[in-house]
Amino acid sequence: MDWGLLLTQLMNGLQLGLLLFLLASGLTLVFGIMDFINLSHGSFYMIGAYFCGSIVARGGSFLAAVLIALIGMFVVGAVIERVIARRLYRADHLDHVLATFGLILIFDAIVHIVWGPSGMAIPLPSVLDGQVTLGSLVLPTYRLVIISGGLLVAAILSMLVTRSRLGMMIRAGASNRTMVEALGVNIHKLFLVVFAIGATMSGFAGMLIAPITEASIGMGNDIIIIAFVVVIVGGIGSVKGAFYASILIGLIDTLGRSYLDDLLEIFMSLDYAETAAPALSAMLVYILMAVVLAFRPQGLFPPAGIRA
Amino acid sequence: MLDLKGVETFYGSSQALFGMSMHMGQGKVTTLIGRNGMGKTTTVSSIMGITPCRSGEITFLDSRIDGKPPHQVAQRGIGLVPEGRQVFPNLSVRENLLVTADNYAASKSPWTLNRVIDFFPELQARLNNMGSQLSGGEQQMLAIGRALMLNPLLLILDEATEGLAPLVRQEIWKCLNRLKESGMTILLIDKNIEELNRIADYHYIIEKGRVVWDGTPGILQANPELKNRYLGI
Amino acid sequence: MTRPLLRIHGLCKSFGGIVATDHVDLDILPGIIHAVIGPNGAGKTTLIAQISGALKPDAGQIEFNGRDITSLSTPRRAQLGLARSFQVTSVFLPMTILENVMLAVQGTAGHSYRFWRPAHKDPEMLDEGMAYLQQAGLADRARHLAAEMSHGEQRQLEVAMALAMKPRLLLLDEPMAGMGLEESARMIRFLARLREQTTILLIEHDMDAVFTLADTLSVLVHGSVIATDTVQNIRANREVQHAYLGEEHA
Amino acid sequence: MMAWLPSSNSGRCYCLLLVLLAVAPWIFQWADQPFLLDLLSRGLILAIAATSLNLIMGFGGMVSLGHAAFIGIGAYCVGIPAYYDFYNGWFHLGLTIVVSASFALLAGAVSLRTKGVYFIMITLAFSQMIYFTFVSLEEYGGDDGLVIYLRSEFPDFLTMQGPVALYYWIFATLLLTLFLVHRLIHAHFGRVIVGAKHNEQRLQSLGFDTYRYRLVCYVISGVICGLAGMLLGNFTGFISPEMMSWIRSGELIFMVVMGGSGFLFGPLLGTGAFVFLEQYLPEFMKFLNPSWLEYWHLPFGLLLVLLVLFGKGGIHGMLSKLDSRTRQSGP
Amino acid sequence: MNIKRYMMRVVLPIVFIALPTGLMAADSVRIGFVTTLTTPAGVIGTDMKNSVELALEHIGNKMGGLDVELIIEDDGFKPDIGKQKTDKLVKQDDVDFVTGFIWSHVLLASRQSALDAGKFLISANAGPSKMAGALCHENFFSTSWQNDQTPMAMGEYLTQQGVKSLYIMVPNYAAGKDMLSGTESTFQGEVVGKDLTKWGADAQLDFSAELAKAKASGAEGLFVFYPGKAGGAFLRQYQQAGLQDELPLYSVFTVDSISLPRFQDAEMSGVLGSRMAMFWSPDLDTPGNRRFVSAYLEKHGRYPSFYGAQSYDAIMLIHSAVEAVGGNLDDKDGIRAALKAANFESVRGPYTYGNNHMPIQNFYIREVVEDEAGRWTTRIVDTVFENHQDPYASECKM
Repeated sequence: MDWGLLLTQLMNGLQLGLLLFLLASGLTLVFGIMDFINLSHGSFYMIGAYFCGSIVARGGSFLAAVLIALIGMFVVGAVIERVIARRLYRADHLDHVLATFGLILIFDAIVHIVWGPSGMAIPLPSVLDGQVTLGSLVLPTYRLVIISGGLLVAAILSMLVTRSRLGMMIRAGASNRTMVEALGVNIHKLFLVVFAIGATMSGFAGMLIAPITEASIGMGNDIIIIAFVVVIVGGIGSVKGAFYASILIGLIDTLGRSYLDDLLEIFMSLDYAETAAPALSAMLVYILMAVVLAFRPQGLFPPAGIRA
Repeated sequence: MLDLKGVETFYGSSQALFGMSMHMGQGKVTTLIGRNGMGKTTTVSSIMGITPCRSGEITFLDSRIDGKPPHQVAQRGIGLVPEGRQVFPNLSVRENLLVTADNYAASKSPWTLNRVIDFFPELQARLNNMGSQLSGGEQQMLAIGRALMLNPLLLILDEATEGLAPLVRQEIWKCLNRLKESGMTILLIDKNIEELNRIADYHYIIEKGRVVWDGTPGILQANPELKNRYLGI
Repeated sequence: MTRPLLRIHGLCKSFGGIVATDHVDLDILPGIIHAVIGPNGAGKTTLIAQISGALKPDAGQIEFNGRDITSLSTPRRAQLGLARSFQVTSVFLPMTILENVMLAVQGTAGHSYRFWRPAHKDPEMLDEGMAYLQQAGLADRARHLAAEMSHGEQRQLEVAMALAMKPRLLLLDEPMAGMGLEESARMIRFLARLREQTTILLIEHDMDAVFTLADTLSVLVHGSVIATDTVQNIRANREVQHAYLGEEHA
Repeated sequence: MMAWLPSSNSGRCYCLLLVLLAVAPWIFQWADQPFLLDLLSRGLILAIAATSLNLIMGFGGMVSLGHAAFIGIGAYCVGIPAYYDFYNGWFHLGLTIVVSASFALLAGAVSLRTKGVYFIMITLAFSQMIYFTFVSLEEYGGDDGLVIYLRSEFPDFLTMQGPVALYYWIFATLLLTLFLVHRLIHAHFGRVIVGAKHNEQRLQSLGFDTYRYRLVCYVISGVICGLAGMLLGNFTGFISPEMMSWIRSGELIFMVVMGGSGFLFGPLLGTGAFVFLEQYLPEFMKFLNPSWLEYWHLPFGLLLVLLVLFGKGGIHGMLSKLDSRTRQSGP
Repeated sequence: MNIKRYMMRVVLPIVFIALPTGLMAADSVRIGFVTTLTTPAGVIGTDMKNSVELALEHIGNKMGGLDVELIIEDDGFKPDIGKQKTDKLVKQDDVDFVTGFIWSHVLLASRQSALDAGKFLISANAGPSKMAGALCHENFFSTSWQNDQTPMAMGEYLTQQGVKSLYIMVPNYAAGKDMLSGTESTFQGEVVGKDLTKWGADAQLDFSAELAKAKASGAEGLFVFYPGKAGGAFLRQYQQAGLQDELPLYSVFTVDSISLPRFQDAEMSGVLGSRMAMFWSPDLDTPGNRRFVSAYLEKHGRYPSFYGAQSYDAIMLIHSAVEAVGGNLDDKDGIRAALKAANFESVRGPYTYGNNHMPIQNFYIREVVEDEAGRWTTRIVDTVFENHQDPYASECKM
């Protein structure tokens, strides 16, 4: 066994998991607190990437671009909440799905009109574009940046949720919305902030990944389904659950892709293993979800005190 | 201070309040008594705006609050201790107290975390426990403390001692007496007539969503048949 | 002595740290109306849920008609003759009143894997459904949507549906909840007429109703039965007075 | 009386619609518009699939985000035998029914233990598994799909050959499906399904084992959707895993919701609108400005959002609203 | 009566549907062009559309004295929509030629609709093996290549260069597997590892795991096929993993003129010098190519891609055929013969058609370089195959 390779793969899994977490944490809060299914959450991921890319293209530094784009994402999230999402909270889940799918089409078309169809590559400062050597391991610097960025935001979010007054309100709102309101909290404002934070985190994930994969139309649509899987596996409304489920799914996906063919070769012919492995590794995430749902329908970490 | 005039409230198609009217004076303890399911909690929800009334008027400090959303009602200075306590189970005691704390009425001597703990010393040791880990009595103290942290002008307690052990009830009654002495206006709902008689300034008995009798504790005490007719077995 | 129709023995149920049912023993004799009263949070609804099978008890046994039903599912219990009404009205609002009752009739008629013939043209079910509506005084509105009924009528329909299952034991969870005075009176008259038809376990806050209807009364406080007796004896019971009106000094 | 049947005025309208569909081939022949028959054929196939989804979703409250898997299964039940030059239509039909029923039984038995959003996600999981399985089946074209050279062969009087014959196959299947669903939901069985959507607990207390009834309903729905897939395979002459991707399942949901979930004719209306927009919205954009063709998703998305915000009950809901308005104002 | 009002609701849309036919001119060459304009792949469709429009400009929008009417349709990257659009082009618009088609599955799904109606079907990109072999048809032509040819050229080149071991990464779909088998058929060294990555609606764009494996495998070269946006993502990560010095990159259909300006903006210098096989390059010195590339550069400010070149050729091929029959579109045999002759100034220079109507043409190795104006483009460095015919021609019974 090549332990160096395994370690690299673990890092890669961690990185994928953290990106998923950035997406899923907002999704799970919006889902858990407002009971709102937002398929267009992935569009924020795309818009974040394009915002950041345009600022870099206008000569901004990458770091400054991220900071400005984060503010932009908060505004975008707030506007969407105020104008559209708020009207939908009382509707049923099917209406959410339909309307937010419409939003996806709108966002994709707007990006197409504004930035053209060809996507956008985002240059990195040369400091981040190189590699770091750790003993026998050579890792892309930017991967480490993503991992530390993701962990940092996860830590900030965890601080926000567990320590701040806003976090208390969010948790209180998740367990008993009526009581929060009856104690003088403007629930509309709270929802707006939660939604905008979710949009910002999703946008941040887009900004982090864009220098690797480029910003492109529909980039969020590919990942949103996996993010929903994370939310379900982790337990709806649970940031902690989203974190563990993200890492779990990131690792399963990455390790499945890396080692499944070797594993299958033990049981079957090389040829068959080679074709079966990619299909099976693509399925792994869904198999995991089906198993979790069949045996633990509330997810792995259902948030305390949420009434069904 | 708080006036209800002809309040009618519905749950969907089912009417729960049939023209509730009552009046509460500043600094007084007023009670709502009646059997279960007669509309006490609905009255509270209507005042708070949780279940908005369909007709009638609710006036608090000379301004109408019917039709206002709950958070605005609370911000005008009404603190709610709901039926079943409803502390946030996933928040610690400290967080439960702090999460909605504010001083909407700009009180000169506002309630603080320390003051609440002085008032309910039992909570001191439990500050870092989750809401769900408290006993019923502790939860009730926490719920009262949480409402006090809003620095309300009016405190509403729905089923102040229900489901509590006798000794704990005593404790709660003592606290309520202290609150009354501090000049707090209180709307109190409970089943314990003896205790209510001791603390209250005025009683309202409701049945089937309307007031069927109102008067002072003295009169209620003097008329045991009232008690049996509307409350007893 | 007659054998009890329903025998509950040592039933326990707790949610997290809160004990909702604490070693409840209860015998319901056939042919009577047995009321259970108690303050809010005493565990009445939890008790009903366990009897009907919606909740699994942590410990204890439920025997119905001589058979241990503790581990049976709700539908199985219903088929054995245990019918219940719900505290929160739960009739099928988008269906007509008649369709609601017919669904209940259908439930006792064995399986419903009949895919083709319209149910509303089944003459037997139609007649049977109408009969129960007649009994509940709702026959003239049979073709109206349940959603168009008043709250009180919906509660009556709720009971009629339970009745349509031809139950041996009818569990009624606060049938009078949220009713006006006149509606309550009508419901009391309706329930009084059922006495000959079936055994009833009645949970109710409306004391007028309980005193008018009940043959036997059990008082549930803090998840346990503190007394079971006739109405007169219960009214005189000091312990019960305390539970209801508060104790002087415990 | 029956809330899910259209009120009489729109009921007449739907009858007229069915009559129009029955004579559509003649109309299109007379107007020399053979393409419209193709468009209509595809629309009606999707309407069958949407109607099957409506059975579990609209009437039974089981929202499945994996229904397109059955379309794929049905299509491959034609495609794989055809790959071995086996074109017997009865065999295709039987295979479709057996395979889609088995898959529905298996997936349903697990999925129906969950509710609501969890059910949505677990059906998605199953359809993704099927999707990736077919992607990896290289023998049958994998991702690139399979070409079906000939249509399923039936005796002469039932032939599928030729666009008009196939159209009538599709139309007949649609009629049968609509009729079946109509009878089903009014029969004893259907009362249980509809009741369980509104209050499952109540129904259990009435003595119904709702899980089993739902499972049977899910299997019926799966088989109907499989048949739609079989027709689609014959219609396109080409099948690929893409036709069972989750996006297709999502589109099926849109068709039902757009038309009016829980109404017999809702899916037909919704599919009609969907296919019409998919074909003519790009044309319309092109007509406005030739370079706007690639932006047709923008008005489409706007329509979806507006439909949710202002059009409660889908197209059927809006029609009924018009209905009651004309009834109020009319003589 | 209300019925009347309902009639109007039903009848009006039908009238609306029927309208477009009435608007069409009678005497013209009608060409239907099916491509992908929405979804992320829309960028390819746009490039093709630009080139088609350029070709029409160059011929003055006339063929054999007739006006040309171009009808562009968006297949939305879905086979059944592609088929529906083809049906519409064939049956409603009554086009004479159907062309375009980026994707193999869209082409396969649409094939029967066009050919059964007796139309000429000309692929401007997709080249699945079936259409070159068993499914070949007298009215089907390609102005691109058969899928296997380009990777075969790459494999051959690698063998010539003395590369002993190779790691292969392709997406897990049919074209990906074609590229894999094409390379393996001519590469004589050892394939030390291969990865088929997830493709489709939620395609995998993060190749970190695979790149780590490739690096650990100790191969001498890395062969990849990542079309569209996946190409950019792949190259980016290839560079970040620092592999350009250890594991030289050989690719097909991964780097093109659509992505190069983007890479340049993003300063991804790692892509400079990477080599790929292709039948064409913007610097190919033929009269047709000079005209096409310079006009495209002037109009759109960047080099055209091979998708564009093939589309330009598709129009030019049709042009040559319609000219040959003097605008007599009923002379199907004449048109077919003229198409088969490929007697036009192709951007790739002269080529011929095999029995299966796939081009027999040269394949080059091109390298990413910076041109005089500082733009990144590709330049031919070697010729691998001359007049290469695809391996499926023998399976074609024509």
